[in-house]
Amino acid sequence: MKFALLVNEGPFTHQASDSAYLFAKAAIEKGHEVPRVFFYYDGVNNANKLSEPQADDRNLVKLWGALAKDHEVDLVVCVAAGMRRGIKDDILAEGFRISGLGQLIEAGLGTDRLVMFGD
Amino acid sequence: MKFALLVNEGPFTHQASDSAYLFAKAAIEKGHEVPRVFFYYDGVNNANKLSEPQADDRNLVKLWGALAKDHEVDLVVCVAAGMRRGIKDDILAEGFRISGLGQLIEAGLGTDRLVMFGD
Amino acid sequence: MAFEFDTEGVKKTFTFLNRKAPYGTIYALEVLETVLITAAFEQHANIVFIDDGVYQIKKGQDTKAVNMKNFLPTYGIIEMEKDDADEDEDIDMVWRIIVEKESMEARGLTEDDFKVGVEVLSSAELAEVLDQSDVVIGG
Amino acid sequence: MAFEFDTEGVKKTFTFLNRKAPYGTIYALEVLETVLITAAFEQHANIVFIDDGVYQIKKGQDTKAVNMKNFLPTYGIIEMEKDDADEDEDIDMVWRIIVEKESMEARGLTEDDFKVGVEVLSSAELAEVLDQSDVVIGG
Amino acid sequence: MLHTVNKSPFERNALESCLRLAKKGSAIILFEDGVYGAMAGTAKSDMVASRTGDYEFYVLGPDLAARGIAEDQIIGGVKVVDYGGFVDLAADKGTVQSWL
Amino acid sequence: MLHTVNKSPFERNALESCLRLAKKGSAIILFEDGVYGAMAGTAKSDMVASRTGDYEFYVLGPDLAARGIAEDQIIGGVKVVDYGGFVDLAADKGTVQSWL
Repeated sequence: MKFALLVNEGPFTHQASDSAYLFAKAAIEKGHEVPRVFFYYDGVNNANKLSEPQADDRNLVKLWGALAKDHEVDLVVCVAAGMRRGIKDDILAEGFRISGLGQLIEAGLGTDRLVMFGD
Repeated sequence: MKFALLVNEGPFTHQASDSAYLFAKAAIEKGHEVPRVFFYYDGVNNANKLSEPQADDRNLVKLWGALAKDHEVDLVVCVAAGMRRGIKDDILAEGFRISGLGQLIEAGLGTDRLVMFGD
Repeated sequence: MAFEFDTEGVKKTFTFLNRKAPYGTIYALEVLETVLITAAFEQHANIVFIDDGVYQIKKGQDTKAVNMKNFLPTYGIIEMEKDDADEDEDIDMVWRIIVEKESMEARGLTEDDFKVGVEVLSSAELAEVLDQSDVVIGG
Repeated sequence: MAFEFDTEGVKKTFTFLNRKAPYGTIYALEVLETVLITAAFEQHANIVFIDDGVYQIKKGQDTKAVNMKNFLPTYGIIEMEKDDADEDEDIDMVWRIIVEKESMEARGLTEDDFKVGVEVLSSAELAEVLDQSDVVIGG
Repeated sequence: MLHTVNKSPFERNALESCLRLAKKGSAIILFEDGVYGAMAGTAKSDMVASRTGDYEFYVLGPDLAARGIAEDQIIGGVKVVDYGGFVDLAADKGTVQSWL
Repeated sequence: MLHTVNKSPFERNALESCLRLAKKGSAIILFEDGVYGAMAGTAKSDMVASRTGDYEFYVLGPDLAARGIAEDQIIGGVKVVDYGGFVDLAADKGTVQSWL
């Protein structure tokens, strides 16, 4: 089955990004596909490559990037939400790309389930 | 009277930064001082100089910077909260500086009121 | 790795669930941006207002003194999209703008308080609509 | 423009009001970091747990499967700071760790459920403590 | 003290907790989404209306206007202030406690 | 359908709204701070306990463990699942609706 995910919050302040990541990982381990994760609202902050958590903490920016690389997950940051919040190519982490909201609707159309994580 | 402000949320998603800014402006107009605004939690995102809202929308990053310049407001971004969230010198907007949490306690001690804005 | 989905001829019902008050958070505005995109894909849409979301379409919003963008005019655009879809037989797209009666009444509002024309449904009726959605997006 | 405050000899009572559950949001952790800094300034502190904040100090937290940092050990450090302040006559600093009885009971918890020793106060008693604070920080 | 509440009483428990823990005689200002707590004729109006004898209630006018709430829809005894009035309250009432 | 609730029923109205608007027979999973809604013996336990005949309730084990809630503190009739179980529910129950 194909799952698309929508992530509405940045890392750390809310658990949303953690939950979405662990859901995606579990789905892939079960043999499902996660062709796209769309980052909207404060979710765009997941793509900030400057993020540097303490050594004993998880680094969600890198975890998402690795998942994308290993399992061909398309990580899309909403351009309008990102512009407002200062998430642009200058600081975009590896594995992410910036595109329009149409990519969210397209993911809703092209997958079996859209699952949303946020506050 | 001296007011210190604590801002816990970034611009746009929550109204906290708007409210804090308008409170600071009103306080200064009334003849009070606002020697320091401390940005903690997701509030560190107020210092992202890449933020580029639509033309008809307010730009809080610049509004804070202008307030700092015109009225000697010390805008302090928490270093630990900023590191986690990728707010570092590379993208620090004019008027802000990065420092430790001690600056929040110091502001609590050195002013008459600490007023907190957040989610 | 711009992934290509095969969405040719796919038709789904999107439900946009608005549960949050306007201005305190940006969810109202950013959900609206998503709704408008859905029109470009010619998809069915339920734009649903429940809980504090019913306040989003209250008439008379004036945001000058809070220095924020007024979201209200955008709902007018959504109503126009809906009307276009209703009237143009070439557009295979059904849009519904729905308010939950229980949420509305708890907040002391009536249909006359809203900026746009809405269908008022009971919780039980709305539960059926939600249950028949293919994709639910909200904030 | 690193502003210099004159804080020499200033002594205030800081109240840290914890109202949010742990892990769903980071507030619990980042408030803790603030509490620890307060010790360095040798200030009075009330560390107060009300509403879902009482869950922050519930024993037995194991965060391995959610891949997050366990906040609980940090409360042990705070208890140590408090004990130091209580025992060392040279430190002019009073720290109190307080749980609101009504919040605790509504959540089916008792004092034994907590990782750290706490004072359990009624709403009315806690209202007095809050009212005598100079600075309230919380999340 | 001045207590600030910025959350809708329909969505969150901030106002409820404030009214349980603010000492009688305190001032309470409702702002941002908190202003819905000051509206008359809602299922939550009684939370504030029943306590006007215990507290001084204020509501921020700019947040009412943004949300399309007219001043005649406000619970009796709740005073409307602007940002300057908010600052005055913070200056006059002592420590400020935010119910976030 | 699968409904997801990630908020504490003490703090927010998400669970209440879900229980008002989810069609009978739906599955509901409580996760993140939503897991507090699955605890027995609290002032909010009845919200779920009284509806186990109307819905299939699930709760995410890793979120229970993080918060120090033992499985024997869970309301009877609520099933504990891991992330894999969450994925299975999302796959099996149809459209997923998140009550954020």
